[in-house]
Amino acid sequence: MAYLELKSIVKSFGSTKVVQQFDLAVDQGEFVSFLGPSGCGKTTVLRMIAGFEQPSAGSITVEGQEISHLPPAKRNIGMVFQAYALFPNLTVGQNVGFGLKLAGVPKAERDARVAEMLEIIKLPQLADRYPYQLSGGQQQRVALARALAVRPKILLLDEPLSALDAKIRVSLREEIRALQRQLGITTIFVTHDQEEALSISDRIVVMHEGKAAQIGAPFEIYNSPKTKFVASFVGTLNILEATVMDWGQMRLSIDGRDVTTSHGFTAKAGEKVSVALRPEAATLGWTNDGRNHMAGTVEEVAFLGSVVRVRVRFEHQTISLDTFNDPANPPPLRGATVAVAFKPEDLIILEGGTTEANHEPGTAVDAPVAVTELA
Amino acid sequence: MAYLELKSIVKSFGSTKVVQQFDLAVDQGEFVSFLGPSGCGKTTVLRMIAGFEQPSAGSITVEGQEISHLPPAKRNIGMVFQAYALFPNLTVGQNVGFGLKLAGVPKAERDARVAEMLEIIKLPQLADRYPYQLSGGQQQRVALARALAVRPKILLLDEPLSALDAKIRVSLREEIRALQRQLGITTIFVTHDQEEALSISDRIVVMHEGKAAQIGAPFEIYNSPKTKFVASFVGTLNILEATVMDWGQMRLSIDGRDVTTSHGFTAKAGEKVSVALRPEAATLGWTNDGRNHMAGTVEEVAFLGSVVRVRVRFEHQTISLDTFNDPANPPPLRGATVAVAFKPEDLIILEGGTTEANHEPGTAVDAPVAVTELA
Amino acid sequence: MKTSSVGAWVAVCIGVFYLLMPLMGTVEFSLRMLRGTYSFEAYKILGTGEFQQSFLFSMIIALLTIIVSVLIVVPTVYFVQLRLPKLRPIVEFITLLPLVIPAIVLVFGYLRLYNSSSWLPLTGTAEATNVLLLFAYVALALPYMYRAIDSGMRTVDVRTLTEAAESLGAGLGTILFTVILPNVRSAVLSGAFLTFAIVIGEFTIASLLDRPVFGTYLQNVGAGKPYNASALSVVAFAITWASMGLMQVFGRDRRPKVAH
Amino acid sequence: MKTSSVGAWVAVCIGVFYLLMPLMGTVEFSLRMLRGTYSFEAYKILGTGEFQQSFLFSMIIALLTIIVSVLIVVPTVYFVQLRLPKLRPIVEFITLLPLVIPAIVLVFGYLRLYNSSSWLPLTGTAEATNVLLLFAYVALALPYMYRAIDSGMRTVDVRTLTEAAESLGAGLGTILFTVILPNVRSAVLSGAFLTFAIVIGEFTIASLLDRPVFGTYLQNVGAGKPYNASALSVVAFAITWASMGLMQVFGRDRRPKVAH
Repeated sequence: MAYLELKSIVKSFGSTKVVQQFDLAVDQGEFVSFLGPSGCGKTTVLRMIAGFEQPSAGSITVEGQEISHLPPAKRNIGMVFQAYALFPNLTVGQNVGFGLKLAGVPKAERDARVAEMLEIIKLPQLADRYPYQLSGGQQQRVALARALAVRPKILLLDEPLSALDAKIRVSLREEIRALQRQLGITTIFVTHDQEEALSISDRIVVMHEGKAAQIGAPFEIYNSPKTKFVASFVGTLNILEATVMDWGQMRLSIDGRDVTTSHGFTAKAGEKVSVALRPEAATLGWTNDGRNHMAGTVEEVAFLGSVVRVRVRFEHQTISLDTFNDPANPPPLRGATVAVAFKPEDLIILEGGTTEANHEPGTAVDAPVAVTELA
Repeated sequence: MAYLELKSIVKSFGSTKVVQQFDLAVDQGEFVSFLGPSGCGKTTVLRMIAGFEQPSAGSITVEGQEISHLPPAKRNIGMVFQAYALFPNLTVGQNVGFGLKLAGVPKAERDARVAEMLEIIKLPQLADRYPYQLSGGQQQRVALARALAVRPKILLLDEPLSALDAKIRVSLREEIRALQRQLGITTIFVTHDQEEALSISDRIVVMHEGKAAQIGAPFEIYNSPKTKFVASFVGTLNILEATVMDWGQMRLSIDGRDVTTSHGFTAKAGEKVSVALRPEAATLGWTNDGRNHMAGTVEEVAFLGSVVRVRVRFEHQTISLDTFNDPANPPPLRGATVAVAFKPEDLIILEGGTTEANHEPGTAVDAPVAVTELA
Repeated sequence: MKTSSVGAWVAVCIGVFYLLMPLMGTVEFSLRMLRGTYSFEAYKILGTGEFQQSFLFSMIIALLTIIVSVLIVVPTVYFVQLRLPKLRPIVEFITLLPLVIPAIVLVFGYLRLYNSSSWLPLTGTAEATNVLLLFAYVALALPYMYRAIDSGMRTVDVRTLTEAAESLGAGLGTILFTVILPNVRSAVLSGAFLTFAIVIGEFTIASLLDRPVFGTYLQNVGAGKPYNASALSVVAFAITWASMGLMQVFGRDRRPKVAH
Repeated sequence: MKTSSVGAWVAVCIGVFYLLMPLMGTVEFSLRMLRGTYSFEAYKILGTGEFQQSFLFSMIIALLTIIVSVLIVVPTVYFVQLRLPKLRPIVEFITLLPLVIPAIVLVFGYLRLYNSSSWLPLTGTAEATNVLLLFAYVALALPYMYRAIDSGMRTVDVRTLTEAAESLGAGLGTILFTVILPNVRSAVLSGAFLTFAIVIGEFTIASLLDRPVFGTYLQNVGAGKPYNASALSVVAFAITWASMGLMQVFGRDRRPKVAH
């Protein structure tokens, strides 16, 4: 039996169902992320586990015991908030020791535990500081220590990195993951940032309109998205419109350039289909290994650090592809003519034919604007 | 002569010098980013260009005319703020037309211009909405339209993307760049996010403690950092400690594994030196092309989307390397034994010998914690 | 959660009861002028010219007080928040002075400053004394007006809005009247309401200056005719409340607060 | 920028002048009891037992008023912000009632509710009447206390702090007294100061209930001895100010605001 189990959870506020028939089983020591745009219900599920909201229907069990009717104070579930939520009137040490003091832990033992926790988060020298004297990253580490000091059964993280600077965000997420492994604590992490979820989790629950759109390991979610929503929300996907040339040989034409796919499809010659290609599946330059090649013009070059993202335009459509930075080979210049190469098996056919209304065909769907903006 | 020129700018608040001898020449139509941790002075320089702060010394000229004594209202410089700063009591259309109205543009012409601007930012249907009815991304696009409606000489962007969600951040930065190219407007962009700066800019000014640590194109900044600060702030860098084996043949030993470099150095055999390696320069697996190989154990695998970051441990030190996601080849599992390969020319010698005190040798310096946290 | 919610409701109910009881007592009392039956007999005093004149006078003074204090307070709060945030505690303290200085002291001071032999004689004529009364009421209203507008302006990002307007070419007047004032409208209205209520109820200063305001009139009536005085209180209260209702309707901030 | 800064200073100076003038006038007047020379003659009244007793009585009542109103207001504001944010405008309106209901009405109401023949006779003995006075003062202090604590609590993320404390095992009492109250301390102090000032200066209610407070005493002195009354005003003002200074020193919020 799973350590934490959510069964048929429903949550309605008035007539709006925020969470609909949500099921999830989390193993002990597992790190599970809830990923989705704002308004998808991910925070509501987290708050129901913490006890700040009551499910309208369904059950939440920890180690087989129903907890959904316990007040938050009796659940022994640690929580870290986006806004840090350190007690401003208490020092770092007092903050970390707050839960222990309430639990009646004697002072000597408490002090030892606080020192140990501050050691773990690498801030042993800051015990006597007040929260306002700390940077955001330090405050969030103290909040983590405070939540963990009482040895909770489950740790809940509600977008703990959203308020931090880009660099700190990356380093703190690695620290959180290492700490979680070290302590073996079952953890639920809520985020809207796909990179965060992909990099940190054992499993990801992609949420959409109050439902789990897909549950799986990062590799699975990224490479085998089950729904169009998951495909467009996780990672960057080129969606192109192609005309079927020869159904039997699986030949297609994209902006007049012939390509083949190794995936079967049902559309007949002359029909239009939508095809998808991950930017990392395409490379620049001609090869001799049976890849598809499409000649085009470089429209945009974005240096992302270790990765350089190049957008190539054919006739009407464009494709984004990722290459690694190489000091010896500067990225192509805008306006240069290049060949885009990709393997037939990387060209995915999106059955159902036409692209979604809100995605202009032939553009990399970096942000599903229609979804996140209106959520 | 440059379009915008800052000469020997100094700014002191009381006894603290926030900006020290800052020089910069920006060409017409150029997109320049100021990149640095908080407190590095990047926003102060921007605010001096806008006129919200007065330089303590130095001159600011636009098209050869000194502007540093003009009030902000007379400079004709557009500004976009992190907090959007739309006027809450005005509709989107009124916000965009605000500057035009003040400039005395007749109503008909104003309406046409507002419609044109809303068309450019792809929100023509929202003219009668109020800011609170818009998402963050939409508000920031309206703020951009408002700043551009009066056809300013220069556009200043003060961390315009920091308050937005990850997905919107990426798509809006691409929109901003496309719009800037389309209008050909000289633009200064302030950010603390290296990926943002690298991806969007013609040139980057990396700022550190009130000075320009380096000014150059993204490719140059990333691949040829001039100072240790730039190297560690821009991108991810593995810093390792190596022992010199043979000075003539440029052979080194890292955790007992022999490697060669093609860069010369002065340290003698038996001495310790610090070496650096970009994560994208290393690959997994044995090759036959004269690369260095180091056997190690996979310690951590972080799926970042199109890129998978793998951390490999040798004896005492670790290295992070980036590989592209490939659906056919799942990333290695934690605990697996792998070979790390990299070219001799990618192994950079950091002269001066020892690593900085705050970087544990053998760890990827993802965040220069000591710098950004205390800044 | 449930129990806390109940607790909150109980607290609110006790509060309502605690504060509404005296009001209800007054209403009930005002209806009992005729022995043994409820009637509106006591309200007949509303027909007298004395009541109408004093009430009209108070209304006019109240409106003038509101206008003058808004014109003083809005720019002051704006400048303090924008340019001199360190001065805020001092300014806040100063605006609280009228609460701390008993009204009687205030009037003594004004009388000494502006008596008929001073450099600015304001007690010579009725008009001049009215101006003096207005000055005193503006001082009285200051703490309320200042606090309302200050807290309203804190919810607006004054600095960034100002800078945004400046970069679009706006001068000080444009910023104050088209950017700042419209965005603190509900705060101004809340301050105006309090000012209105205070001026309508005030009588110490007015009686010292011998001005025919509603407060003095009510006090005089109260001395001999308790039922009529209660009726007048009820009416004054109702009118004040009605003005506030009208302000809420016309001045409502139509923007909902951003949801969490 | 420069010109705006000058404007701000000018505005502040005018404000100071406008409000401090009466105070300075009073001080000057109180020193002129002996014709043709400045002296502290008028201040000799401070030695009388009547003054000392009335002032002590007022101080005690003021402190009790502060304690009672803090205990009522802090939990109410907390619950309203946390659980019933939609009720906030209503609660705010209720707390403003004492400003809108003239004091005289308030007392009429209380007298009718608690007279010696009612179910809770509070006017029978001096002690019981003191309790009634305290109730009335709590009601009077409510608008100030509520506004101060409400705006103080808005600067604290009440909801998240509560949830953080709950998830660490804290009950309601712990949350209120160790998490919420310490973080609104400066707001409580500011409300307490206003309450103190109001109670020290109040005389309408006290004289109707015939309690020997400082306000009534001052009023009586003022009728016949203007110089002594001025002296008393100055002293009352100085003591109130000193209390506030002490509160600031001991209760200062040592956390600076986070810089922009």
